[in-house]
Amino acid sequence: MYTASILGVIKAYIFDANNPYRDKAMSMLRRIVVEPVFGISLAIAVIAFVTGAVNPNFWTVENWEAILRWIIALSVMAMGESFVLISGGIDLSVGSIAAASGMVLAYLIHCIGIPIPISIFLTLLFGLSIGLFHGAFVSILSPPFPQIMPAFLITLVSKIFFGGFAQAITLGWPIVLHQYRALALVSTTPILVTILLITAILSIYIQRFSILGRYVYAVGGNIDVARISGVPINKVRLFVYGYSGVCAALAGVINTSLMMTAYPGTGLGMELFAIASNAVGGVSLAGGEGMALGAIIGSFLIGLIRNSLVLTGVSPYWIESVTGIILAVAVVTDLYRRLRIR
Amino acid sequence: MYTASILGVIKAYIFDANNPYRDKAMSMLRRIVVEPVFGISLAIAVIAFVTGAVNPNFWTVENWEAILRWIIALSVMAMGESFVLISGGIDLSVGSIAAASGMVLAYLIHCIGIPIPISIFLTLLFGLSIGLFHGAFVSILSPPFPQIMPAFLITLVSKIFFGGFAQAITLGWPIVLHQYRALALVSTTPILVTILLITAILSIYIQRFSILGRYVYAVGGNIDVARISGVPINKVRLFVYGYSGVCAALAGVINTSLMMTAYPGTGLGMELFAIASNAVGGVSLAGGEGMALGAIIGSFLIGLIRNSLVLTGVSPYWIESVTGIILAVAVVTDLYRRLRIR
Amino acid sequence: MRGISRTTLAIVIIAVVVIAAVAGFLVWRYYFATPPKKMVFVVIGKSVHPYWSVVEAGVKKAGQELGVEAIFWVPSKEDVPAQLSTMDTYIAQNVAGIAIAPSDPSAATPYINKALEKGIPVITIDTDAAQSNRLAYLGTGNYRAGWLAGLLAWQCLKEKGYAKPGATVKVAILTGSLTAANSLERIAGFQHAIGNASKKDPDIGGNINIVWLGPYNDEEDAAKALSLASSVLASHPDLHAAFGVYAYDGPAWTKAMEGAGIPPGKICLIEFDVTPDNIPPVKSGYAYATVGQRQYFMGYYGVKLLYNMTKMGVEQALKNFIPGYPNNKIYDTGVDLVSTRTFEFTAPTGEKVKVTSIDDYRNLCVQLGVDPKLLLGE
Amino acid sequence: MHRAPILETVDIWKRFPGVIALKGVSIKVYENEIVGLVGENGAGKSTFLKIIGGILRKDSGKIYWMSREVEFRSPHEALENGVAYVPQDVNILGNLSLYENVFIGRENKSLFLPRDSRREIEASRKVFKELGIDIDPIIKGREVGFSIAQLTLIARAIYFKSKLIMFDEPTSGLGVIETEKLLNIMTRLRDMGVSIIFVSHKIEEVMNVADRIYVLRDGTLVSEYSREQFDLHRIVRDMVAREVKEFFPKEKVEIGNIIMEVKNLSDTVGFVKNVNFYVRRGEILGIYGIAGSGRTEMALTLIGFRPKKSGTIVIDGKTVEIRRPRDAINHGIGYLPEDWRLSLVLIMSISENISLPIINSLRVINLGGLSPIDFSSESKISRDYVNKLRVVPPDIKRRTLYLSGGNKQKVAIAKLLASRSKILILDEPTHGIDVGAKVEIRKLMCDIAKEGKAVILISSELPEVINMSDRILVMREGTIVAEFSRDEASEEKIARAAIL
Ligand SMILES: Nc1ncnc2c1ncn2[C@@H]1O[C@H](COP(=O)(O)OP(=O)(O)OP(=O)(O)O)[C@@H](O)[C@H]1O
Ligand SMILES: Nc1ncnc2c1ncn2[C@@H]1O[C@H](COP(=O)(O)OP(=O)(O)OP(=O)(O)O)[C@@H](O)[C@H]1O
Ligand SMILES: [Mg+2]
Ligand SMILES: [Mg+2]
Repeated sequence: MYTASILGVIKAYIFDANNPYRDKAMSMLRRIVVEPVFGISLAIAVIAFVTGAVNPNFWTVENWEAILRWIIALSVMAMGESFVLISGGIDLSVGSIAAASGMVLAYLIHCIGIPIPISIFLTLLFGLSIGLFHGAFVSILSPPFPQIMPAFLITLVSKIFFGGFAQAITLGWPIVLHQYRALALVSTTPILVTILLITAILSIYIQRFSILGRYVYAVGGNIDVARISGVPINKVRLFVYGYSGVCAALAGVINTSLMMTAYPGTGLGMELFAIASNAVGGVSLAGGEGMALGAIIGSFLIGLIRNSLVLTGVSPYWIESVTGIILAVAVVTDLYRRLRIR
Repeated sequence: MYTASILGVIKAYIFDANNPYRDKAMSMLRRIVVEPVFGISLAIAVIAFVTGAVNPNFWTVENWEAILRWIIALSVMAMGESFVLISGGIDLSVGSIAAASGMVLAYLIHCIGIPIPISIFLTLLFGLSIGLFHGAFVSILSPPFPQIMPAFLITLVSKIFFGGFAQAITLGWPIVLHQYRALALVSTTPILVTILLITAILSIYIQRFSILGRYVYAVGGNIDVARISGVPINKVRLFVYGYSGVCAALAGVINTSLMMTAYPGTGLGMELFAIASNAVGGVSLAGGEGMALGAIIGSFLIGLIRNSLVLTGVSPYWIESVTGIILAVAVVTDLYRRLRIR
Repeated sequence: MRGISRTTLAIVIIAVVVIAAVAGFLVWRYYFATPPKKMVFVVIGKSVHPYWSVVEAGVKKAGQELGVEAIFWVPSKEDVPAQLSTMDTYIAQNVAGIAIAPSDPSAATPYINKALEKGIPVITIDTDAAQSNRLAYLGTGNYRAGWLAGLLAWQCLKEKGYAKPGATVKVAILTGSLTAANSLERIAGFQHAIGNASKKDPDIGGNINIVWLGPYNDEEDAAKALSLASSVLASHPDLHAAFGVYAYDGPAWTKAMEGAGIPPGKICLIEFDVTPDNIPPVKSGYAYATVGQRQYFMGYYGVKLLYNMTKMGVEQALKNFIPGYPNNKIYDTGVDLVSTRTFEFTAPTGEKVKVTSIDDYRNLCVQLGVDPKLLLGE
Repeated sequence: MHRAPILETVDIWKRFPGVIALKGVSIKVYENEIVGLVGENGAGKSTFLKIIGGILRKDSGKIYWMSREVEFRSPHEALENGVAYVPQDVNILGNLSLYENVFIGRENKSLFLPRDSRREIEASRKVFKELGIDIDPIIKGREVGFSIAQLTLIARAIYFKSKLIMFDEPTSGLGVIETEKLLNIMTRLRDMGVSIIFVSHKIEEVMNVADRIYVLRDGTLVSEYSREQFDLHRIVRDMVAREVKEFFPKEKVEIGNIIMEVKNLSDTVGFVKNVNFYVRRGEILGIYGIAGSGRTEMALTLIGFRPKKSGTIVIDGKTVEIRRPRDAINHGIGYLPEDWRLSLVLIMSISENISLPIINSLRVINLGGLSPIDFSSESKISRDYVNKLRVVPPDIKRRTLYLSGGNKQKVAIAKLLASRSKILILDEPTHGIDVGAKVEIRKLMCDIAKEGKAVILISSELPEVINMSDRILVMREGTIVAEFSRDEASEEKIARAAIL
């Protein structure tokens, strides 16, 4: 029903030539959706088609719920990362922050006994403060250094530090949270979808429609020009790293809620997939280009590939390699297309 | 003895005021060694001093051999990576190439029965061809794209692919090579040191003294200007990725020889340390700056930290976190110093 | 001159998505009309590792014998979300039965229970998830295996005369993960066994100082394991005992000892797993023994048990298979302790511990239907 | 007297998304000849040269090089064939030394051989001297300013005497003296057998040295003049398709009281030493100096882009604290960098660039940083300025990266004007801009002054400084050494003050 009404709206826009908003809406649609998404959407469609042909269970609601459940944390993380990448930096710490946040959340709930909503809030604050620290460090050193250098170094250090920290607080043992029923609510499908939607809308709004977003692109495009044009470059960087930290912490909360256990290894190394989602989704690693939607699509592609390899029964030993090949094909198609548009 | 003679030469240069070459040599020394290395060397000295005070076993030959053994594969890999980074790209695949190379080497020796030297040669060729492929891919797409984008994507794909490939060829089983005594020669200390020296001298020569080296820096500094100036940018990129591939394969050979068994997991993830070694050693991730020596010093620092944390008896659960902190301090000192020089 | 206009692109995208969706739906309808083919059983392991390759062999064998589709799946490294998301996917597919070796038992619990609620029988193998409603557990606990390794280490320390009243004994542990449950349990078992034995031993009576070094984390990288082992030996040349928690850790210890010039037998090294790589250290005398789990049976019996559950009902199947059911829901697949010779000793804890020689172990393999070459090499 | 042409192009076409840059251009270049190529901004001059130099690929047409049909696929290949291009977008490699910038790509040796740094340093020192600059070629490219970078590129071209050198606006960032030297060198090179294509917006220069002039308009060749037929006004009319009579449309404006006073301004490294000056409402204050005299550094220090050691800035009688460019903007000081690389985010569109400094005020409702941008007024403002300055193509959604050099400069000016500051510092505002637009911009300067604002005009074009300013300051080695009122100023006096 929901789908039907959306389709209705789309139809009205596309086919009703008298609609005065049609052109505006179309151009907005183009700007938000079409541009960054075409090549990858094609890949997604092909994968879906092939998987569906091999294993009809692919098209069941349960399967799509399963796909969704496991990519939301990655999507959220990737959206946060997209801000940092667009601003011309990099955040390698998001995986470790997610891992540490999961442990912190469990610690607050289980060992200290703080109510769940407050614990979640404090956990997000934890992610925020790490992110702000990164932002401050980068701001102090750049300029004169190119942004990527201090960004890489400090977030690498954080990656190592918080990865270790997550292991160390419980000496590697997980914290079990099964008795805290309310926590499981976070990972029910409607709430997950709500989280995704809110984060996505907020991210897209900031990037495409707000002043802050314009500043983020300017800083990533050319930081000297941004500075001479009066852009508050340090505030911008505090914001992007802080946002990325919060998103990472949120991903940690989602992961913990999904498993109702805080396992210190969860999320470690996820930054690679977060960055890859962005790269696949057309966010330029050189800064200044791309958008959060690309990050979502990219992480969706990655999640879909995983699911489809399981469903088509590819040997687990070859799953990684096949993932590599599919990603390569998707990426090459997309780059080639963008090459022609340029 | 070897050390003594080098020291003698250095002493002659420094203290013999009548030596006409003294100034020249000193300025060259400064250019090659002191500039990029000071901050980190300080960190190294402090760590060595503290560790030696806590645990006198630190200064035993065995311990230094142990440090050396592990560092050499990383150094070699990091030197290869330094070329790619200086040229403004990134190579995320080196760890996986090392893993795959180890398996390929074992496969050639054990399953096909090719003589060891030829197998090693073929393995290096394997690394080379992967690297050349990366170089070609990047060259085709960049410009117009900023180099980092295709580089990140294709080497990420390779990282995933070859990581999986290493596991898949034997379904996760290691290949045991104990009977091939000659292979163990590769990892005897003198040979390892020779490998390190040769790679280092070759890398430093190319970067600092050859025409190609200048081109590498030019491509990393500003690829468009380099192109207009008549630099054969595609050849340069074929070279840097190829070199990086060969170095990674060499690291794989060293690892395999050290264990006399090819494990599919050995080397996976090492790219992070290879890149970190460069970042720590002053190689700019934005391209155009830095040198191979920095990569060696950086990997030495990383190896040393690991050794010293074991020797000083830091709780293994906190090793990661402490590593993070030490790295942070070293890096901040160094950045701060360079900030003042600028 | 933009090639295709953006609007065309938009229409093409929508068209492609719609076509894919419709086609997929049609195919699904087509399949839906035909009855399901083979039954599908899924066994989920922890990581790509020789250990799990042996489990896989058992799974495939059972699948062949029963004429069902037996899928074996592992993530490439220990990865809890990857494992659980895959399990979730299989649950969504309504497979006929699932056997899982949870990387994190408590994290897996919601998913095990969810599958059971949907009517999919679930058992655990290798690692138990005791708080969940899983129908049965097949395997020897890693804790138990670690415990036996600890008893072996204690026996060796006694033999070498390191364990004397008032002495200080240094024991180092090397592992591939500080978070994976199997590693944590093996280490806990190992440490508890030595601690227990030292207290219960009549000669010692707890009058001994045990220094624990580690567990050092090599992150499943054999080269890193070697470097850590070398560092440990360099800082503690007087090490008495060493434990390699993951398969390659034993060989890494051995290499490091060779490198440091330590003669075979000086340090009591206990390895884990039987792979071709674990045998040379035993043969050369560097390793006192290695601990092998009979993982083949976890895969083999796991699939058979799940199959029987679907054929004769859960209760009946379990009653036939597990002695002492329903009070006991655990089937012990057993542990082999492999060394150069066959012998038996009574541990201070009062247990009888049996150690088999490599040759006996080879015979045992043949007897149990496992290709010994797979485990022992040539 | 002429034999077969050394270079001949036949019907060259080049299309970019949204524009046709070249619509069938055919020219001939003979040996021992300087050919001038002039045209409005965006006429296609650079595109044409880039196609010959192997940087861009043509869509159709033929190029004959030494009577052989060729298509260079890379600048590398072009250089190997003796065709050198000196780009308009002055850019040298910041991470390499100046001498390396001179020699890179032209070592003509196998890649793995050692470089010959000593010889290269000596040789480049010599060419630099020949061009009249005394600079240590070891310093890094990023440490020198615009004009030294420009000269480095020129040094590179004249050291390797290629058969054909294409200069794309080489004099745009140079002062009179360097320009003079360069023109002399060009004639000398011609006499040595080198052919030259010379693109410039300073038509007089072209007429001075060229043997023939081609005029390009809107991608088509509109006329060709041989030396005897040169006539400034006809050439300009061919270029802009209308009559331009007055090149310096100075208007008399009532001068008010002091709006800004700068006292004791010094930077931390000594490029700016103790600068004192003031500027009044309605005044155009010219600042002249030779390359490296520190004018740009002074301006950058003033607005807080470079670190300041000392100095007080008084605006409207109040001492203000300026620690970063943002403060300067807030206090009403607008700065136009001498190099559009410092004023444009190239991957952003024209309108996004124009609105960047003022985007903060273009909001629908105030939510701080999260305020939504008022897109309609943003595009309205941009469109106004794009039309006013005649940016081509007038598509405000186009990325500035894809604009011609002069149009980039126009957008940079638009960006400054849009911020409606009360004190404007214009650093080389007209360089790279075609004659017609130059006049427009000079008119705009007068209009701004009429509004009671102040304009500080930093320029290396002496006639521009003299004809447009009410008062002229001369800088040398980082400080102000002379001041002239409009009446006492003459080219000779000013030049003497600048050099001595
Ligand atoms: N890479 C590109 N992509 C798209 N359009 C381009 C590109 N390069 C140039 N153009 C367009 O081609 C036209 C000609 O540009 P060109 O740079 O040749 O002008 P020009 O005569 O050199 O002008 P100027 O005097 O300003 O340097 C311009 O309209 C410009 O916008
Ligand atoms: N002859 C020289 N020797 C050494 N350094 C020089 C020389 N000429 C210029 N520089 C350096 O280059 C920088 C700027 O030079 P550039 O020629 O670009 O200045 P400009 O912008 O043309 O002139 P101005 O500084 O007067 O605006 C100066 O900071 C100066 O240090
Ligand atoms: Mg031009
Ligand atoms: Mg200047």
